[in-house]
Amino acid sequence: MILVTEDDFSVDDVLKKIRNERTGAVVSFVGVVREEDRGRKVRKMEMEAYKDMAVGELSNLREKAMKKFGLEEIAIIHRVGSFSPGDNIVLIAVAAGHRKEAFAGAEYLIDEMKKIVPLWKKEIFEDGEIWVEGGH
Amino acid sequence: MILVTEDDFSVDDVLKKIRNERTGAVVSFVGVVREEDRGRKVRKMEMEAYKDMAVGELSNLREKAMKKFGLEEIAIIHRVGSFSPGDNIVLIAVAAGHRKEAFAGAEYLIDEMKKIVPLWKKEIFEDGEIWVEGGH
Amino acid sequence: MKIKVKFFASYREIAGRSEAVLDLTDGSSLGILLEDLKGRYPKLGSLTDSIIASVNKRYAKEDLVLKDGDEVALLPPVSGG
Amino acid sequence: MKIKVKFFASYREIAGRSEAVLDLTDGSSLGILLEDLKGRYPKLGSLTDSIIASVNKRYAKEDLVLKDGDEVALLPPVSGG
Repeated sequence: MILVTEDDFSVDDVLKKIRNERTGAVVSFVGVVREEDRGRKVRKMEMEAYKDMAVGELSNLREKAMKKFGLEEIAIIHRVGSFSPGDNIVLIAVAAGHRKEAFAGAEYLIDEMKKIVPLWKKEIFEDGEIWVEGGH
Repeated sequence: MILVTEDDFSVDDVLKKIRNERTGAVVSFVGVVREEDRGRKVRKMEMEAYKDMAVGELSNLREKAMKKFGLEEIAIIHRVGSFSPGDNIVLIAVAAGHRKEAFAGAEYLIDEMKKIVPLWKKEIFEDGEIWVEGGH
Repeated sequence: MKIKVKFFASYREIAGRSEAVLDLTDGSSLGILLEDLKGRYPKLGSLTDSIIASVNKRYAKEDLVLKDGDEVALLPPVSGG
Repeated sequence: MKIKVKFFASYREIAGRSEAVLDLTDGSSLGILLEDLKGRYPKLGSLTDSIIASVNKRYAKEDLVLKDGDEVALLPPVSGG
């Protein structure tokens, strides 16, 4: 399941969808808008995507991770639009037979996503705004 | 939040409780009863705890991980009772400022839990049963 | 002195009970209690591994001296998660 | 030939638009298109970093030869997640 959407997600719903009878471990990562980033107070965060390409890149990444770590299923939901501190931005959920693969797969996915998927984050502070460059 | 309970859990509810304004990453691990273990078909799984001691050991582990990885909050829910393949057994959820600590903390918690917390798993197959020894 | 003993998982099945109360000489150590239990429950005695135990819900070593009212638990290798 | 160009994030703000359609000589490469765009939008031209771009939703190198109807996108360093 790959989604680039304005809508929020339920982790429970996603986990239900990706589990199967071989699943022993499900690892999920939720990225959240922090109130503060590098010492500056965040008022708003905007997330922009080249949507069709982002879905394509995420699908490729999913295929790659499935094979590399022998996973059972992967879901990635990345939100776009305007957000406030505390809002969910991204969900990566990985179902695997055992926990080591599930952890390794989830961490790989978020690391790679931040390098290659056409998504851009703008942080709006009290006193200005910046386009964040490079995942951190 | 540390719980040793017969009841199932909602990941969404737990994540809501552990997030705060400094949270940028939430990593969760759900352990699930697999249909098959080491080539044998699992019919039932029983989980037994020395409940008071398990809660104490999990609380110590929580404190240790909070400090070691500089985490914001941790929830651990371990179920006990009789389970079928597909049932949830355990939830570990970690909220942190950034993803590296959240992943490292969650993996540390599940690894340590399997070594020291007084919880025991019995697998019941078509043709026999065993007490599992040592987390795997 | 009276010591409450709890048996868990495979040890519970081996001992055929989940709890017992033992009357021990004052000043006895956890090691002495474990020897006593191995005598009472021969199947426990036939275990080749040393038995891990807790006293009042904390892992304890065999040289720990017990006191009246302590709760000792016999803990097989754990397998949570 | 007509090439559709999409500008994202900081490049969208720098170019002052999110889309443009350019008429290029047949056989032009992605590199030639990028030079053309830097001429039209001087603030893009003043960027010291090389511009990453995609053609038809895949990352592409500057020597890729474009064809009529291609969709090119200018992609600032990504920062998802």
